[in-house]
Amino acid sequence: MDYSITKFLWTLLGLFIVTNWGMLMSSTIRRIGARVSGRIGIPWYQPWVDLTKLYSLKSQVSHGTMFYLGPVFRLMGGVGLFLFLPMIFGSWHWSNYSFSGDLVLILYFQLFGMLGMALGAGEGGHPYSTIGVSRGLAQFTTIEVPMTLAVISIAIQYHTLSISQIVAAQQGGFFTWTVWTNPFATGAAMLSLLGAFGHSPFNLIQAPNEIPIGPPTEYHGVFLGFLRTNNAILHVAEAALFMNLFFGGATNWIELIVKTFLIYFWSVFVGMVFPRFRIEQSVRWFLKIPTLLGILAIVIFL
Amino acid sequence: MVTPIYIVAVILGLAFLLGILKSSMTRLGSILMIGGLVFITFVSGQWLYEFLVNHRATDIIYTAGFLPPYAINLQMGLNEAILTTMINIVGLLGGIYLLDSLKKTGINSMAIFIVFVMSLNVIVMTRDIFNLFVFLEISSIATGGLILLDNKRKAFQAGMKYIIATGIISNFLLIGIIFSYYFASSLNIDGLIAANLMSIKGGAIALFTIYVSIILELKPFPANGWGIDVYTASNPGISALISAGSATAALFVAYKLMPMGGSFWLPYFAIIGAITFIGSNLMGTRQENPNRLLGYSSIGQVGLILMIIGLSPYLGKDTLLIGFSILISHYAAKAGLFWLSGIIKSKNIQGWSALRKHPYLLFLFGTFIFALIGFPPFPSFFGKWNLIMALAAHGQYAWMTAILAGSFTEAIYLFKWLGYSIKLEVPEDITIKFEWNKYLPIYLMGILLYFMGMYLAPFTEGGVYINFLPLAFVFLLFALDFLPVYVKNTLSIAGIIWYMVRLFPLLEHDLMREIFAGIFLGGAVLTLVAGYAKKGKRPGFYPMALLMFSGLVGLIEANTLLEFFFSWELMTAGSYFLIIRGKRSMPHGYSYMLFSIGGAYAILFGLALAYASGLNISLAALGHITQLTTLAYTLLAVGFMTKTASLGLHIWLPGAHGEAESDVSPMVSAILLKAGVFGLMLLFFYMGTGTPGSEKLLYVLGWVGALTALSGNLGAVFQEDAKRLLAYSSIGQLGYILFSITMMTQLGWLAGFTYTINHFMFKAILFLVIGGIVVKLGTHNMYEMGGMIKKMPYSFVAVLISIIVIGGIPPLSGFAGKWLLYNAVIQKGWYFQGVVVFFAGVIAFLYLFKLIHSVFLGQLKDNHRNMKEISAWILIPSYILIIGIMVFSAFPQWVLKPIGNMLTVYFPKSLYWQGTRAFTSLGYWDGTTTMIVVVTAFTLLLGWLVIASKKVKRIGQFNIVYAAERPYRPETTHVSYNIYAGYKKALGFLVTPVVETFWENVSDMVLDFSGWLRRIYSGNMQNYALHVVLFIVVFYLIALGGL
Amino acid sequence: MGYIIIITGFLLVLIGLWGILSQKNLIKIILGFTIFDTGINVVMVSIGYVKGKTAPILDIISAKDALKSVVDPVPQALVLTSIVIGLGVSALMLVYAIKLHHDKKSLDINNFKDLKW
Amino acid sequence: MEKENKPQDIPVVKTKNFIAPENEKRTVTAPDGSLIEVDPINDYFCQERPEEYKVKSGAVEKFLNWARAESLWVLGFGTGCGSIEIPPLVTPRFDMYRYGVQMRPTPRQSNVFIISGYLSVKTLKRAIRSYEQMPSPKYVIGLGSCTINGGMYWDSYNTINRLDHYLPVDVYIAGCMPRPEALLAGFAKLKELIKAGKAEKANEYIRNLDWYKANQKKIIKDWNMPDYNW
Amino acid sequence: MQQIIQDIESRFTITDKETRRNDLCFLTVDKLQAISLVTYLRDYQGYASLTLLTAVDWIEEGNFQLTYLLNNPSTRTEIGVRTMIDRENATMESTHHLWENIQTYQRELKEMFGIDFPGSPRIDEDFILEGWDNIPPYRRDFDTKKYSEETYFPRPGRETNDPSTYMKSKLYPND
Repeated sequence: MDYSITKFLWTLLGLFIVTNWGMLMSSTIRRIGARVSGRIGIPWYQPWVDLTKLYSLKSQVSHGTMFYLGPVFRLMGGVGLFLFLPMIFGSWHWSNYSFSGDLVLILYFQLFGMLGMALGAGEGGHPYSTIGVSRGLAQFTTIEVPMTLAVISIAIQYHTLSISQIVAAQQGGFFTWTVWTNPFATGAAMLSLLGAFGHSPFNLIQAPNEIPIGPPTEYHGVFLGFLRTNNAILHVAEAALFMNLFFGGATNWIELIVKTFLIYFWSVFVGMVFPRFRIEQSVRWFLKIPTLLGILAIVIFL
Repeated sequence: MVTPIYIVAVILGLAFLLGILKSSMTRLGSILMIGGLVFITFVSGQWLYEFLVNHRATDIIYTAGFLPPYAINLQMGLNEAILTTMINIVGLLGGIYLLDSLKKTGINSMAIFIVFVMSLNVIVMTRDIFNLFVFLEISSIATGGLILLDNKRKAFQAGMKYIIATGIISNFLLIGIIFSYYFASSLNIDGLIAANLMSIKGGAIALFTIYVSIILELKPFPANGWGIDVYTASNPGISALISAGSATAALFVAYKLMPMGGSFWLPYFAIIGAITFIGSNLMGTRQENPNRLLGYSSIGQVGLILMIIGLSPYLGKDTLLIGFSILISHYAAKAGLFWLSGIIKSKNIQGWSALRKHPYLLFLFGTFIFALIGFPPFPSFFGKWNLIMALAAHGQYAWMTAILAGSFTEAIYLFKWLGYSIKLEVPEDITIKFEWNKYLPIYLMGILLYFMGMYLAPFTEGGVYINFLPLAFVFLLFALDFLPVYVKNTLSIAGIIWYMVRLFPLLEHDLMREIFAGIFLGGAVLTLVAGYAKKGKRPGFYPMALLMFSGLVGLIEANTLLEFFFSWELMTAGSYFLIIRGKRSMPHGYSYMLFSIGGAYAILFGLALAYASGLNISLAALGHITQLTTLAYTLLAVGFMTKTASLGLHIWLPGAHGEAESDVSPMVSAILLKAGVFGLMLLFFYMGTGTPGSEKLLYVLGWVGALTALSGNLGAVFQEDAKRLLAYSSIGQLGYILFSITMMTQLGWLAGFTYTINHFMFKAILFLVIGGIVVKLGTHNMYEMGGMIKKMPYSFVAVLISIIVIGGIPPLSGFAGKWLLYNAVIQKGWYFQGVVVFFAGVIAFLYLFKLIHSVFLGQLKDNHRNMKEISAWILIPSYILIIGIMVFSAFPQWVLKPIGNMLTVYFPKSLYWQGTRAFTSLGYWDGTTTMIVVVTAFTLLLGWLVIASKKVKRIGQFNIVYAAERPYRPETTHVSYNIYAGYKKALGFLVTPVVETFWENVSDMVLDFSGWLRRIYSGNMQNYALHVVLFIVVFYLIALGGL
Repeated sequence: MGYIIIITGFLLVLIGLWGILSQKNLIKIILGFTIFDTGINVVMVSIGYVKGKTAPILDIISAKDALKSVVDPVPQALVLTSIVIGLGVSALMLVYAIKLHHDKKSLDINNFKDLKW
Repeated sequence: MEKENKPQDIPVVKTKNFIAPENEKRTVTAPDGSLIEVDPINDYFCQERPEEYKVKSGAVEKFLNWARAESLWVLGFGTGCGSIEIPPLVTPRFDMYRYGVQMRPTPRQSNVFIISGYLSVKTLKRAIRSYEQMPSPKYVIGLGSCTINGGMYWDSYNTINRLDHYLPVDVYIAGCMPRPEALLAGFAKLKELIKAGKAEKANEYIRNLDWYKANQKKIIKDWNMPDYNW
Repeated sequence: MQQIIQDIESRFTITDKETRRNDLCFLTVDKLQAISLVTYLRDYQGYASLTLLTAVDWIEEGNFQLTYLLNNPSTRTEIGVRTMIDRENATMESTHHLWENIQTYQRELKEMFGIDFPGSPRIDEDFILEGWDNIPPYRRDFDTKKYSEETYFPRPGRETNDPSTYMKSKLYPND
């Protein structure tokens, strides 16, 4: 419970690093994707350029208060996830405000941003926004099932819900990572991660070809800039969460960067291979193999 | 002292006098008749006074001066005094009621009438069986004569059937009497008892004949077609007299003759009584004619009392009290109902909605119905309570089941009837005109019921503790019902606050009770504040709301099983009336009532088992159930779960809560449901984990809770009706609570308490606000709303905060529940249940988004443009609750710490506090810090946005990018209807209404069965005669077949 | 002798019952009732009967041997009452039969089934 | 061939006021029974005129202009046959992403509007609507000769001849049809203009709004929308 | 095919007959018989599919020629039914009860030629031209060039060349 200004500044620095890393990661991933299809792809600095442009647009419109607040909620979701997550194991500087709560807090804080986005998009009054939100929420419900199973499984495994302690329990070598000690939970969680990142085949929420971009249809300018900032932070934070839970955490930024990159790449990799699911397909899919893996992950501890 | 012989003498004299009067002198005749009736009422009343006040000894009156057997003797004891008074009162009131008809048919009918009343008196008093026979015959001849009063085809037929049947029966009685005399050489009952006929060879047959005749006089099922026809066809005044008077007398005969045969016959009495009770009530379920329905009900009640007589060995000295309690309820209620039916003159029970224009008569009607079912504070409640307790003490579970089953079937049709009369359109062709002589008897009977209820309460063990104070307040408000709404509202709130101030010191720091008292009474005040928004008088609302709240507060105060059950039933009654006030809520109120009564009977059974285990009436007896322990706890849990609407028992809730009025929904949802939670918590407290079988029970209930949460939430997702959505959400939330507390750990219970408090707050807000909006917009359908955020920003904020709490999103208090539950689940090892519950928690998001989006966001509809914010009276309580939520969210330790400490007495401590930080062996959470972090970060980000987006233009409703087109209408642009179609495709199979179908099938089966069964009443009088004969034969073969 | 009377009485009872249960004509049913009544009265009298004793009427015999020479007086008294009551019942039944006939011009019992279920 | 060309004799087939049925005034009943008059055009749409934004100068603005130039988000709206030339841009052969050009599905998130080929009156209406919904600064590229002078449809009764009378055009790409390379060259030109601070046509549109509107309304008789689509 | 035509000739008054290919022929009938003929073809001869409905403006004769082109999917043959309607009062019975898709053609003809099909659904709605208030543009008396010049701000400096002379002058400037 450290409310000192030093802590605040360190956290801000961490946030800065994470945001930039998130943007770099996304451009890198897109470049990799381009190379796979034989293109050169965007310049590595493209996300910053886009963001700068979005923040410097000259005209903005708003549909109402909630529309205005929606991006704030959304960004708060990402920032909050970062704030409540210890980034670097054993480091006071990079543990952020993780003393506020444990894994459960983080799991539920994800909803904060989703809710804000949903409401903001809703006030936009655009039908596609609502359709996108309804799809997103529907998919999210079943994404959570394998995730919950996996979380419970590792809580049983490590007798704790505290992320720092979970990471601490994985220290001691490559083979003490959860991915080896509890492969089923890892499998379930990594499959549910696919849905959480929303790449193909689970990108029906934004589905640009059908419901132009989904929830953020009406968002532009600074609002969209907020959403993009959030994406950068959220991707790193979620990957860092998975890193902490399953891949031994990180003791320094390099390790964090490598691991989060690989975790994020996993979802992109899958996305490059598979076409898009319809919503009922994805809802059902998460209740099949991932859930089964999750159940196995618990059964082995019974 | 006037000896009772004058009853006979004066009436006979009067009858002869009336006979010689000229037929035109009806005025004198009626004065004489009433005078005679007043006189005999006075005589019996005077005796009653003597017995009650002066404790006079039983008196025997010898008619001819000889001792029996040489002369007939009459006995006048306490019982006789009570019964003759009852008979004479109903005779007198009936005489007043029938005055017009009697005047019309002439003086002779008046003579018959008083002779009839007199004969019933003698039947009660006489100790000579031949005399008994004679007066039975006189009474049935008189009845036959009185039936002729109504010059109607149906009355003739019914009378004929009656005479044929009673003729056969009395002839058999005569045979029995002859043989008894032959074997015992005595016609005196005492002499016959002394002779012990059962020991004499052949005496058993004589006794059998007597008994079977007496039983047949009571119209046992199924040999009672003739009796029902009489009830149906004769003048309601006569039916009232038959039902209240003849049945009373005949029952006393059965009681009087009982010692003759000893214990051999009692089981048969009980069996026949039980069959009659259940059978004729079952018949009633398909009945639409009110008089016939009352006939079935009368016969059922008589069957019940016959059963009580038969069960007297188990009941011991309480037999008379129990029998009397039920008899007096039946007596007053049935007389009142028959008289009412004479006023309304409707061919079917739907026509009784004519009562709606006459609130006092409607109130009386409700009184009679509730008295018949056995609701407090009526005598039958205490009767049934004592009956069940005594039976349980002797382990007579089958009889208990039979009684409760019969009572339940009775409730089926009585509440259908009540519901019709409250809710159906007032028929145009039925007019009720005021006639004092018809109103007065009904009023008196109603008052008698309340009086007797209060009078009999102390006779029951633990009854002296019952707190009638809240009930008195209810009556006060009923009396003040003519006042405008704000006066009554203020009065109610003031009363509740006063009671709260009075109550809290009495709770002696019992935290659980304090919390629930806070929810019940605090919630009451808050929801009543919203009532200021209503205009007009809201007739009947305040008494009923307060009745419910007095029931709820009674639950808190209860120290004994009786008080608890008493309050439970009061609460049920009050909430029934509240629920049924909604526009379309008749079927829902009905199913609510049936489930409630079913649940209440399960609770009663359980409480009886608790009582039987130590003959201890205190609530602590729940902790020491030794009789059928698991069954008892299961029944209690199921009973409470009907109130919390757990899976399988939930089908009443969506309709009942969804269709209720806008400020009733929060009462029943946010507050009333907590009564079930309170019951469950109390039960689990006392049950503990050590009791045999409790582990399994808890495990099953845990799964039930988890699945309830899932199905409730899933059900809500696919709702289009805003209030039903909230109702389904309540089912889900109550599922969480059930699940949490079945874990029986400190964390689980803490989660349970957190959910309870949260649910109270957010559901009250949601139902208040959404209810207000629904009223304002004039529709329940969410897809017809939209865009309300611009018109009702305060409502939006209230709803937003509530849904954040429901979703369990940090930093608000909903997360406390989720965090505790996570820890509890992992600690307890209920992983899969936990996953189901958490899955349900995420599903909650779907309906929450649907709710807030469809109502507040999206497109504003054209016809809602001029909407204003909902009434401040609704917003004020909502915002008070929001402050509560905020405080709970920022400082959860203020609430959770004391609860945790309280729970450490019962469960091992597993939640620790370190300042604002809570931690368990698994994880930690700091509500205050979370709040600070989130609020700070949010403010910073908002500030950033404000700076970064310098100038933002507010644009119009249709200024959306619409693929370069423009929207057509708001209605077609607002996405709300069936927005989770894809989800339905994937998981819709989970919401197939299995439970509804199951209960529908059950009810269809019952109704089909009763429809099939009632074909025995073919209407042919010869068949009825055959039934009587067959009854005798079958009874003989069963009872004495071996002899 | 006594048994014969009793058996006769019971036979009458059974005939009466048979009449009540099998005849379709109301008048015949009422007749059945009277036969039933009669049978019961016969049974009653026979029960009080003691061989060789006379009726308990004090005019015929002296009061002092009354106890020795008369039959049990109670059944006799009962029979009288019973006959009176039977008469009343029969009268009432006939009244009803008249009313019913008035209503439907029929005495067939199957025609009076307006009330059922 | 004898022509009897008497237009005045021919009955005018269409005699209507061109107000779409959904835009006609109507009355609805509020839940409390009162009547509400709905005037769709005025009620549903923002009626205000747009304002010009300030064009700043200086190093910061230069940087921002560079960012705007390097991040061209193209609205995916193909009007004519030129729209078939745009998809190849995302293929490995042309790969517009490397120039910071991306496609966006909604006008709210786009800066560049490519009018790809001939523009019928009906499509023009949609194009105006989309253009006005784009946030400033925004740029228009006229693709193909049809947008310049009508091209082969120059004498058509239903196709506009000059795009710049209706929307402010930053860059024309001549040709019928220009190949994707030409489009890339057009992007490059646009970037040049933006970086030089010369691509402020959005302001020009607002400044000359009345003129544009007059031109637009001259041919779009079935206007049925507010003057400016926010 | 020939059989069918003979069969039709025996039933209807065919004023003109033109066989283009083995599987395509055009029959001209009177306006009054046209609907019954297409109905007959649809119901009895298997020409169930409407390929198109189109019109030609014979301004010199003061007529519009309507052509219903019907297709028989089983024999893969097509018959076009032509009928002349008066230009001044251009009205034709609607056949949307035979083919739902003909509504669209009829709307188009209404808009482009001004031929009315009373009763056809949405016939009065705009089809392609939104807000057209001139002579229907496909009528030959509508001068599209003039209209375009008046309406669409022609860019000055446009030259129009005859392609053959222009190409010749470009390729062989010396000739």
